[in-house]
Amino acid sequence: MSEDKHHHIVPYRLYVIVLVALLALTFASIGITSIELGEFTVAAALLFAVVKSALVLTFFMHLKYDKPYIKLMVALVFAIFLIVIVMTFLDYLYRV
Amino acid sequence: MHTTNAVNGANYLTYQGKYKGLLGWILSTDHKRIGLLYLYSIAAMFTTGVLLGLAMKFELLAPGKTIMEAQTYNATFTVHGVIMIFMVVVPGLPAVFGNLMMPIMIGAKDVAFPKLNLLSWWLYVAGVFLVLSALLFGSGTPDTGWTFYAPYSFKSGTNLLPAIFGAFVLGFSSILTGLNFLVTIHRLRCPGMKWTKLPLFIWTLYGTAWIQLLATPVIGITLVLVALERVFGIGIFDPALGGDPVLYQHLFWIYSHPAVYIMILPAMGAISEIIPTFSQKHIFGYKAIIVSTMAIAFVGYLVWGHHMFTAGMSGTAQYYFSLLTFIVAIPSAIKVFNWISTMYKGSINIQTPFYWAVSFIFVFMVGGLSGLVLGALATDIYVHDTAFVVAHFHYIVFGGTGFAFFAAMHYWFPKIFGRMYDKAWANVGWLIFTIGFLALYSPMFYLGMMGMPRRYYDYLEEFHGGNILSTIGSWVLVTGFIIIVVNLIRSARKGEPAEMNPWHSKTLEWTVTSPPPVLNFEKEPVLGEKDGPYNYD
Amino acid sequence: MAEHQHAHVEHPDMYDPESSKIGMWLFIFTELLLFGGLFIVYSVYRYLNPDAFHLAAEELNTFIGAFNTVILLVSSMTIAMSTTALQKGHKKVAIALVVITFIIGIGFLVNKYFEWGIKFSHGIWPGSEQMLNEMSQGEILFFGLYFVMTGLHALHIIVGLIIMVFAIKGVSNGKVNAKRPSLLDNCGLYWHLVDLIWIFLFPLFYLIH
Amino acid sequence: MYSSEITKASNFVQGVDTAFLVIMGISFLFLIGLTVVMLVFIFKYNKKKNPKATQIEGSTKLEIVWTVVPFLLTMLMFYYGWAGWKPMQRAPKDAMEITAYGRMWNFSFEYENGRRTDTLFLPKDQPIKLNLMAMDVLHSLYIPAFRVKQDMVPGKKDNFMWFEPQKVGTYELYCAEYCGLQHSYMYTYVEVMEDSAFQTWIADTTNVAASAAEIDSPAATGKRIMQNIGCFACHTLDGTRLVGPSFKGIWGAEHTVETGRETRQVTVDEEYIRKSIYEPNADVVEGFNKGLMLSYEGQLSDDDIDNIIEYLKTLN
Ligand code: HEA
Ligand code: HEA
Ligand code: HEC
Ligand code: CUA
Ligand SMILES: [Cu+2]
Repeated sequence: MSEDKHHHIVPYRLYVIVLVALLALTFASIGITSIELGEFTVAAALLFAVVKSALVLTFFMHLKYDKPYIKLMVALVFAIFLIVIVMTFLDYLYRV
Repeated sequence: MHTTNAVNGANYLTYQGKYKGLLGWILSTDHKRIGLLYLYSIAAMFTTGVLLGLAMKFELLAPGKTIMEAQTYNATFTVHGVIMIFMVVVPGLPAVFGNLMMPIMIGAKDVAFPKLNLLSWWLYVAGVFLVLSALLFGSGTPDTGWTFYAPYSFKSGTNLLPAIFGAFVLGFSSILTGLNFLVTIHRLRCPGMKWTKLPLFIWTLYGTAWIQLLATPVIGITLVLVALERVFGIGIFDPALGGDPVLYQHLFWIYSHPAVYIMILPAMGAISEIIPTFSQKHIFGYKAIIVSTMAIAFVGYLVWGHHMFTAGMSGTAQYYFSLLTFIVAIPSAIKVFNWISTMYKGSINIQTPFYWAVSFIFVFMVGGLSGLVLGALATDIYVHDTAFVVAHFHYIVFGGTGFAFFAAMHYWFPKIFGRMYDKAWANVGWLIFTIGFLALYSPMFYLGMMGMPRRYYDYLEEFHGGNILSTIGSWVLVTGFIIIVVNLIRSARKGEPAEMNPWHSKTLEWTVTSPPPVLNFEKEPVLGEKDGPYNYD
Repeated sequence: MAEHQHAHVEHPDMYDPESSKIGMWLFIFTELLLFGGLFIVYSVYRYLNPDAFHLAAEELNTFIGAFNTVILLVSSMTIAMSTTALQKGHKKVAIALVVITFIIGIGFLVNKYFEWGIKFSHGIWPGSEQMLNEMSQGEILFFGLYFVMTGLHALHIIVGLIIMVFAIKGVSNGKVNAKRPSLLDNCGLYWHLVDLIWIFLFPLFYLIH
Repeated sequence: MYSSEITKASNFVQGVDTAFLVIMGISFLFLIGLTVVMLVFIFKYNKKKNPKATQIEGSTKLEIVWTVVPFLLTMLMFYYGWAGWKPMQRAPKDAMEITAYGRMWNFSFEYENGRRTDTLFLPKDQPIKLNLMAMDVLHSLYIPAFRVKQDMVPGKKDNFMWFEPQKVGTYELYCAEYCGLQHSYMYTYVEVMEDSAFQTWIADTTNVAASAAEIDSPAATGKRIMQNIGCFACHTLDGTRLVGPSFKGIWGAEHTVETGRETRQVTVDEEYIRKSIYEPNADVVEGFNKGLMLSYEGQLSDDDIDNIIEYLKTLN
């Protein structure tokens, strides 16, 4: 396990594109939450946040160019966190 | 640290690095020296915890006041719990034997980040002193129990902040150790050491490290919130300000349940090394044991609610948490079956570590099976927060992790110190210790079933009999403990020189001299196709 | 055989970029779960007090929040670019980009300072009389969480800035270079983590009303 | 299991004890079985008897067997645990409601007709629903003989437990959640009576703490109120210091208190005592901790306090 020398050089241009996308998403989420969506405001806002964080993870944090096991670890951590939140809500959602 | 002076007669105990004397130890980045530092500091904390435990048992010898006031008693079990959990069994096997042995067992020179490793130890020491400072200064020793349940933990007038902060620092130390081990196991295995050739102890350290990494921050932030609550009254858990005390319990157990697997997994790993060695036989079901290790580490995240069956959770949550609790018991069962099967048709060499391993299996079964009583809804409602729970976790924490610790101690002792202990005394110590253990904790099962609540300074007359037996047991146990410790200390200094591989084991640490040289290997080991940690012939 | 030990005492110099990278990632995981604990608290209380959270969120200034989001995103890009610059061997550009990131980070903190300052001047701070007397329980929780979460986030910004100082130093004296970029890479990773957390904090506190 | 043959004291005993027996039964089977097998192996495959080990790497078939069998057994255990617990979740509509208060460090019970006691009196064969209130910190109401336990959580609404007592007798009731200094003294008794006896008892309102029935002297009434509501958990009459200052010689004494940040001297008079009970944290006696004693506003009426004051006067 020592031939991991390949360094992918990410061109500047890609970063700019990602930034533009992130900014667009930010404004879109501000826009959408200012509309009265009731229940769905939270969902919408979170959805945008998830997409944005996925962009940051894949490009800014180079996950796209990393080995599969690092991707796997990141996925695992988010999965565990999700499960923990869901399990906590098993309590709160069903309280009488 | 790039010293190039020739090291004379150098093993890790005697070499002289950049610093002399004590400094050469407490500033050393050698994983083995750090392991020994942990051993000594944990042993010191452990002795403190034991003394507090004895004091509690003495108090419970008879109803009414025996030797201390109620406030003292409450502080005693709090400090006893905090010391034993956060300072002894959580760091216990990983920090001591993980540090001492793990890099050698995978054929590495050291851990991935030696300086960080030293920092972990320093943080451990800092955490210890912070917690202990709560005893000496301020408005009294913390009296909340090791669980720091809200809202009592904001109301108690005692000096809780240093203890909370100390626990936080200890957690940080634990995280860094876990991080270090994970990277080491990923990156520094010697050529040929495939994942499927890793010794099982390493696998359990790997699983443990993940739990340390992913669960500890949750308690960190929870303790921070409690501290902020005490200082600023922000109202996160305070019912008077709208907070929910049950949410505190969720957060606490989201860490503390996985933490019990931090305690037991490396213990299981050590047992998985000892049993094949002394049976001179390939471990039964190597892959099954790996799978069960990772299964425990993962499912361990999903069951924390079983500590809260009476706390006022929703029925749905109680249902699922109970169900999952039973699921997590199965991988443990698989391990027990595989250990026992390993003995089948072996050539068993009965030595001290093996005695400890066998008694480990027994007390672990008792502790684990009593966990099933606690995992079932109806029965837990009945015995929750009674002496039954106290019996359960002493059987499994102290019986499990503690016994495995002693097993590991007697197993790796010749490698660590290069000397052999007196086997006869070691066996006598083991026997007395085990008898005392059974006498100390078994009556608590009975007391719990009779309905005696835990954390009780005083009790009704009807519980007297069981408590007497239990207290006497504690004295027997300590006799055994003293014999063991005296024997080990004496032998570390004056014992017979030990062979390189006294137990004829197959793992890599037995291929280097005892004690191991500074950088572990003269030449980087390479594992061939046929080599493996359990390939006996 | 130990007689002839003449290698380095204690650890040898082991530079392994892959090790430092996973080390950093693992550390990021613990940070994520640290905030994760707070997100659990937040979501539970939000679920229990939807109306109060709604009301309280109106108090926060979406403009400041959005502004901070934008500059943090930009800073994430600049630090990401600096690794590219380093790999291309453009040392000066790399340093300049980190410095820009640093300045933006400071800007974020200055903004936060004013934002908190406004809250304080309205008598809103953890445990203040105003909060205890005039707010509903849900609002107290909201602001309690607001201060804890943005405060902890700001703390991380400060840590990120400190790491940047080391990165700038490393790059300028050549210890961090195209062959050994770990410190700068990790500095970037950490900064993105800070960004990542803000991406969630922003909608949860400023947007949902 | 707390001698279940003798005390089938509530409707839940059966379910809980069955679960206990099933789990314990399976557990003992495994414990003894595995221990015996292990000892046999150690004995039979001892180095002396079996100098050469036979290498076996494992057996997939066995692994499957000992995954599936324990799985089925644990599901059985889960089932019994669930079955014994299920009925505890929903109280019958016709249950008699009693409010149970837990505070540091005693329980008190309030019946539908306003009567308050510190012992729990119950009619036999009548479903009872206890509404659980905690005044300060967590407590847990635990009646081993009934196999019930539920935490009392401050601020939690609709927190209850229910059961049906089925046997006349006196049973212990403990606080099972650690709640500070006197946690181990926070216990009382449950008195299960025949229904008829209970009806006469409950109708007898001469002892209602809050009532104005002045059969006794005010001082005696005051004492009884204080006993019922639990002042003596923290305050003694003989000068010893518990959590709060002793009441010995309190009337008219000069006390140093902290009001806000300043320290001042007060004379214990009517007004001071009233304030101490309604706003205990306004003046905190030197050397004692704030936040432990809670306001009794709403629980003690002005008349009650008059009686208490009369009683405190007698302590000089
Ligand atoms: C090392 C630590 C450790 C370990 C490994 C465990 C393991 C288990 N624990 Fe334990 N537990 C604690 C430490 C530990 N526990 C502590 C410290 C507390 C108290 C905290 C406090 O409140 O202060 C506690 C409390 C606790 C509770 C809460 C009790 C209460 O407060 O009401 C529960 C409830 O479900 C529980 C269950 C279990 C179960 C099901 C397992 C299982 O993992 C056990 C699995 C093992 C076996 C099952 C035995 C081996 C298998 C066989 C012999 C084969 C046959 C098996 C079958 C047929 C299934 N534990
Ligand atoms: C590792 C965990 C551990 C260990 C070893 C012990 C050891 C002891 N404990 Fe335990 N205990 C706890 C963890 C532990 N305890 C916890 C978490 C609580 C709950 C606290 C709370 O409620 O908040 C508790 C609570 C507790 C109570 C209940 C208090 C109450 O509810 O009222 C009592 C009562 O007697 C008690 C007694 C003892 C005694 C007599 C000993 C010992 O004195 C026995 C003597 C032990 C030995 C002689 C050697 C054992 C060897 C090893 C474990 C390995 C050694 C490792 C090294 C040397 C590095 N303990
Ligand atoms: C949980 C413990 C607790 C309980 C229960 C409690 N008290 Fe107190 N009490 C305290 C403490 C602590 C103080 C001292 C701090 C303070 O003044 O608030 C105190 C102070 C007092 C004082 C002032 C004493 C002095 O010496 O100046 C009076 C009067 C008093 N309590 C009356 C009562 C009465 C009446 C009850 C029952 C209805 C009661 N207390 C129940 C803890 C308690
Ligand atoms: Cu109330 Cu313990
Ligand atoms: Cu648990």
